[in-house]
Amino acid sequence: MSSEGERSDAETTGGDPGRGDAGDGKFGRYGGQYVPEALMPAIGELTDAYERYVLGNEDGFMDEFRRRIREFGGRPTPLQRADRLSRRYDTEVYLKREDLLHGGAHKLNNALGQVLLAKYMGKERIIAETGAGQHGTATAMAAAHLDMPCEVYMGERDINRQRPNVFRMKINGSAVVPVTTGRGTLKEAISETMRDWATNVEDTHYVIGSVVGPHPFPRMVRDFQSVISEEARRQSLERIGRLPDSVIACAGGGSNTMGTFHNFVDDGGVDLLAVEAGGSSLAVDEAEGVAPNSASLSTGSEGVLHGARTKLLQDGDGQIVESHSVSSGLDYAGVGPELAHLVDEGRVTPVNVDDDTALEGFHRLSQEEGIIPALETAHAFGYLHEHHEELGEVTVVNVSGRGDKDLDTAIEETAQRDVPNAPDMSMFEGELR
Amino acid sequence: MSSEGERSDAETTGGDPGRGDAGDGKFGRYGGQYVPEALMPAIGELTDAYERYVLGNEDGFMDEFRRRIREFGGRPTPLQRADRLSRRYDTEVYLKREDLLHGGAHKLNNALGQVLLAKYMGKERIIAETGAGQHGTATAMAAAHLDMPCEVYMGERDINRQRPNVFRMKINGSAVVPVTTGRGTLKEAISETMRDWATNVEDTHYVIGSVVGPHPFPRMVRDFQSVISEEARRQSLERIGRLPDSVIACAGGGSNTMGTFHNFVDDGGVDLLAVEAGGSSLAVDEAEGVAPNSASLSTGSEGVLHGARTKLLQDGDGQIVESHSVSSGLDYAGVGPELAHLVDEGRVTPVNVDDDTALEGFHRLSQEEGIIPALETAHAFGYLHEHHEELGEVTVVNVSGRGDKDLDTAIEETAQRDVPNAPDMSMFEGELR
Amino acid sequence: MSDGARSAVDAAFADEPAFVPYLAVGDPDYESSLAYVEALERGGADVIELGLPFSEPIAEGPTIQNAVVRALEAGMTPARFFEFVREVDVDVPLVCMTYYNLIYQFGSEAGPRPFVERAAEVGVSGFVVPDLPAEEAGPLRAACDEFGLDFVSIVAPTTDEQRLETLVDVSSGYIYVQARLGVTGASSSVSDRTAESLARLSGVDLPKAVGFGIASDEQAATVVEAGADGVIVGSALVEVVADGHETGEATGTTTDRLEAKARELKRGALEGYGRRTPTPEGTSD
Amino acid sequence: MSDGARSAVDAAFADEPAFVPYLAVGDPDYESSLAYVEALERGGADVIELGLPFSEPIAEGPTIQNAVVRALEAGMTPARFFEFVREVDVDVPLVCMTYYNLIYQFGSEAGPRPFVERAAEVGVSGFVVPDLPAEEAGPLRAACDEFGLDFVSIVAPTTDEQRLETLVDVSSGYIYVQARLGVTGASSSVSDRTAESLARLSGVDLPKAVGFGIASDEQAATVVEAGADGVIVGSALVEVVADGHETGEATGTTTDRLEAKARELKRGALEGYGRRTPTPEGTSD
Ligand SMILES: Cc1ncc(COP(=O)(O)O)c(C=O)c1O
Ligand SMILES: Cc1ncc(COP(=O)(O)O)c(C=O)c1O
Repeated sequence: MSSEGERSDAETTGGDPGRGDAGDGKFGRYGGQYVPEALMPAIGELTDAYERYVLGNEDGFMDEFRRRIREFGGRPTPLQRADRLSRRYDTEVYLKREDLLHGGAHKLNNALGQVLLAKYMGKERIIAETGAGQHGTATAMAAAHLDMPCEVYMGERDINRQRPNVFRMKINGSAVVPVTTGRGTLKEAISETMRDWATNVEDTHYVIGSVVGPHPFPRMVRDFQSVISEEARRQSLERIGRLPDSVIACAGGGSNTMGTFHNFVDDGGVDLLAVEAGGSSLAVDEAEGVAPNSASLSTGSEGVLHGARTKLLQDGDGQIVESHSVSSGLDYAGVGPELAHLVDEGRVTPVNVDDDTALEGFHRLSQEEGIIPALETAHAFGYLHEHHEELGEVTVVNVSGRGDKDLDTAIEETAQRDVPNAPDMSMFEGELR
Repeated sequence: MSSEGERSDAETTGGDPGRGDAGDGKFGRYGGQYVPEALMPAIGELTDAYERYVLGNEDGFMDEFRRRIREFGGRPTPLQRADRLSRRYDTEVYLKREDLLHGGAHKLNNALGQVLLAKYMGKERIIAETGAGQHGTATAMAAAHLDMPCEVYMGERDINRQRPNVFRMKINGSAVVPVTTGRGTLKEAISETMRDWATNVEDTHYVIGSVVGPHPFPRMVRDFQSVISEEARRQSLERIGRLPDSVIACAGGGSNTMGTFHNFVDDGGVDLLAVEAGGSSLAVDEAEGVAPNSASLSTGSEGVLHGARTKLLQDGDGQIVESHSVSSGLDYAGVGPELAHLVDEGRVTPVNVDDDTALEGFHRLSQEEGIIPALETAHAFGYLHEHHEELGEVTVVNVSGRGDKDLDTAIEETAQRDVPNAPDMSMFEGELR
Repeated sequence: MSDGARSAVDAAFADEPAFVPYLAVGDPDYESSLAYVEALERGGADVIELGLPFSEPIAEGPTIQNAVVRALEAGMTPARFFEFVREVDVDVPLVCMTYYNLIYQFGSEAGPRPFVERAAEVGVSGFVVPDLPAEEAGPLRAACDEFGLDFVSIVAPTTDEQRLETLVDVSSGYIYVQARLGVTGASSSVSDRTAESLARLSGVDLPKAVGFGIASDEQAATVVEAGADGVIVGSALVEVVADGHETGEATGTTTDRLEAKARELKRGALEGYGRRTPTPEGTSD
Repeated sequence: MSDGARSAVDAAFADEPAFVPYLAVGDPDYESSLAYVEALERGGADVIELGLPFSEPIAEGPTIQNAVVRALEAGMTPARFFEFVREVDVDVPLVCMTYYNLIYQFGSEAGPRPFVERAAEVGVSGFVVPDLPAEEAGPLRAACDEFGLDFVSIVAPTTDEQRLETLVDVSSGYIYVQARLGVTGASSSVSDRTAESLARLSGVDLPKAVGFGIASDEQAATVVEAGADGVIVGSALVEVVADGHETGEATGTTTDRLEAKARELKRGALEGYGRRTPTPEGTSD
């Protein structure tokens, strides 16, 4: 057998090329299980549990999940018409209000699902990584709710950018472990959590926070998050009597993105737009190993990171570069393999907006709709603003999270730029931390 | 006619002694309209609008309100079984999750209702007072949502205790006006907002944040808030197949309280418990004019404040004393007249817990249920902890709001005391603002 | 209102436009306050409004709010207020201006009667209660009737015809015509709405005194010229007290300045009267 | 694995227990690193694992992580790594330890082939890739076969019988027996699980080298006594380099200490071999 043949077999095919629903953990050329051998049995065990409990509803797992995400989480979240944005853009804009989920972001859908699964699997300890702190707080809440000890790894820099979320995790009874390697952001926190997992894999479940990592995480996280599009699709039909022309979601790892898109993938007439963080520029500084953006779908290339083959921000050698975004939660050099695949297939359109436009979007939604979005979410509204004319008659935007965690950052970042619609914060001049 | 007779006529009777549903603004001996003449026409106009739009659903007002509070606000909020508390207390504990309402507290029910009403009335400007900042943020959100300019008065001390909420209001496009008189808390903010209203009454609506103030505010705010008990009662029947034995809500002005109690008032078998802030002590220091608590139902006496006759914290002369509570939102010397009346009637039982017990309740709900409550709400859980044996088989507790706004305060106040279940915050030693 | 015999307060407006100054009693302390109130009489006061400080003065602007805080901090109470009224050496009628809760709480029996009784004993002639609209005034009005005191109502620019009637019905002594919307406080111009209000009240057989924002002789003159039977001045006088207090001025000096300011305002009122068209309409009877 | 002829790597385990040291190439700089690797051979190395630094070393503990950061900051790249292998003056087989993305990205054609081809050219004998489990190893294994390099698999304490088979199937050179769970890093005791793993592998016709946490001669001895054919030591050696770097020690001095440490470990391995029960089971054929 020629090695060439074998390479292209194993590395570029496999899986259902359409929606990646096959069980082998591949989405076209992406996905897989690139993890240390020590983790493989745990991943096998998890895959088994995923298939039985999540896909097979064994022991009524999914019933319990759905009940808890409804009662504890506050589902369904509304699909709200954005009156003022609809007027401004002369198009129907609807908001899927994941910001109303307990904890303030879509992250709980996944965190609750995984912590519950860990319980069904008999695990005794939860670990998680977090960037913006949203996945960490969601996991801490779910762990408290389900009585599981929990430790959350978080980059030191993110700890400083997202202090309220750090407080919340600690108040919920979780330990927060600062990660000081590298630049101290999400990428390093993931590596560190993998190390913990490799050490304590027998009694510990690692709750990955997005549709990334080795199989079965990308599929499993997507399945927990797909309740977003399940509801949004039904609500569209009920509320508007039709499907939207466009669905927009921001994309970091891509979990709110996949959750918002999943049930629309088969609806060919619905455009799916994944808005990445354009940061300050789309260029990569190879010498410094820095990409001043987090737009791996738009500008990245294929590679292997954190357990999966996917699109990455890397230099020519394959070293992962430091990503950047004004929003911690998008500040990641990779993206979920299924999303990378859907982009390659042309089903999802990757777009991006820069930090400035995201801040404008942040202030616009706050002032015009009375909803302060997370800075991650704000990217979707930055895109809506710039491209509303191309979106057709009805657009659904996923409000992936609320901005309470971002108040200080948003104010500081706004003060450093010329944001046309910035509010007057003069009352606090010189007083910001 | 003897003056004696006239006094007792006008001052101690009137209204429906049962539920205070009469249109004269009296609840037994409480209520009324004790405001400057300049405001009387506006109050008349408001009463008229309340009767037409709210009670009469004219122009479909209530339909629009209900649609908006559903889509924008996220109603219905869940009634969730608290598994770990139920186990701990060996009784069924259910949580009414108002913390999941947009903005993070029940306050939006009222704020959205009033801002919408102001729009129907043709008003052009919204003003509001705020203590914890929750009513201010709710009003700012509603004003942004409905495109109304908004100014919020807030005591300087509260501004410092609740900075995140100040940021939120400003980011939502509202102006925040610091009130420097007195101790700079809610009481002074209300006085100052009344002054603004007296000046700008013709084009301005004053969105009062609780079931206080002159008629029609106590009834109107209660009506907007009573969606809480409308849902909770229905959810109890659906979820548990019966009504609860006890319903618990914290009480500051009493809006979440009345909202949670209203539809249970006629259910004689349901105990209604209003938990006030016991602060550091129930005693009043007359010389200093300070009550180190906010327990006006438990320890106050009849008097007239901010437009209504009700129970107050006052000295022997009738001067209002400075109240205190670890939670800004309960830190008020008065209480809604209807609640005072229901207490006199024996229908509502006033109880209280002190600051320490509230902090314990705060940490308990956070750690055991994964819900960080507002410090106001935490009082209800402090009471639940201390009196769970007396509550019967099924208890519903209203989670009036989430604690994101209180993180700094809770951590600081916890550090100053010996709270048995305080989390380890050592990672932040010496770093707190 | 009681027909027939007019009260001492009402009578004070009979001959010429009355000057009705206001001070917060006990600001900045009891003794100085006595001297200040007496200075007002020397300066030409026809009726004096004595403010009994309440902790939540919702109808006052910053100037009077601060005065209230000073007075409360210096120990002013209803009991001390009554002592003050008994002790102060003035001959003009004294009207007590305060908020309803203090009236309601006084004495062992709940309700306004004990307060009114005591006020009558010490020589108070009437009441202005800014947070007590006509609808809620029944009990206080009844007690006033019982003890022969006046109940002065405030008419606001927003008061409509219908309310005007109710209001006038429960009033005696004089009608307090609020010159503009808002709270108390000196301002630089007299609102157009003052004239409107006076016109609407022209048929009412009670003196009309205009207050809120009158700070100078010229403003006093304008108001009287427009038909007012009197001018009520509070903040402009309280400012003199506040100035004196803040600069550490001797009480005597402040007293003199207060008397001078009062004189200026009274003179303004008289000038305005002189400027009226031949048949002045505002003077009653 | 290829049957028949055994590779140079495999052969290095033939006579006595092998000492397999690891260093991150380019730590703290290219030149020093050359000297350090050469010192390992002098110290008794039978095979040397050369770490090609990757920015996300998820299987490494803090000691090696820091080494990787130092090496990257000093400019280490795959191209420089290949130069290094060509330049370093040692005779024992060299195994490249790195993460899959670097292997995958190298060269103009995507996939591992160009990297393996170049590695073969410069004299690399095999690969250890911690983030490449057997399931994903096909393409790399194929390239190794093509260019005659070994592919070393890691067996973890958690590896079950079934996986063990798959794993052994794709392996050549030696089996890397992970002594305990967790990441690389020196530790003070050798886990019971090491013995278990060795027992499970006893039937496998490949040398078993134990690594993760071996830091002293005594630990090396224990492991070999338990049946290991070799000991892999990384962090304990990297610590010598780190110490030297942090204290500003002369490269020569660090080189000497490194050689001494290597000697200690090799001696330990030999001692453990001597302690074995008469018929040692672990040595293959
Ligand atoms: C509110 C919010 N939106 C989006 C994201 C990005 O993650 P994902 O792309 O997985 O949805 C985050 C991550 O923290 C987040 O907090
Ligand atoms: C969360 C929360 N609960 C309760 C209260 C007390 O107000 P009320 O008694 O009107 O519900 C407040 C007031 O700010 C609040 O923010």
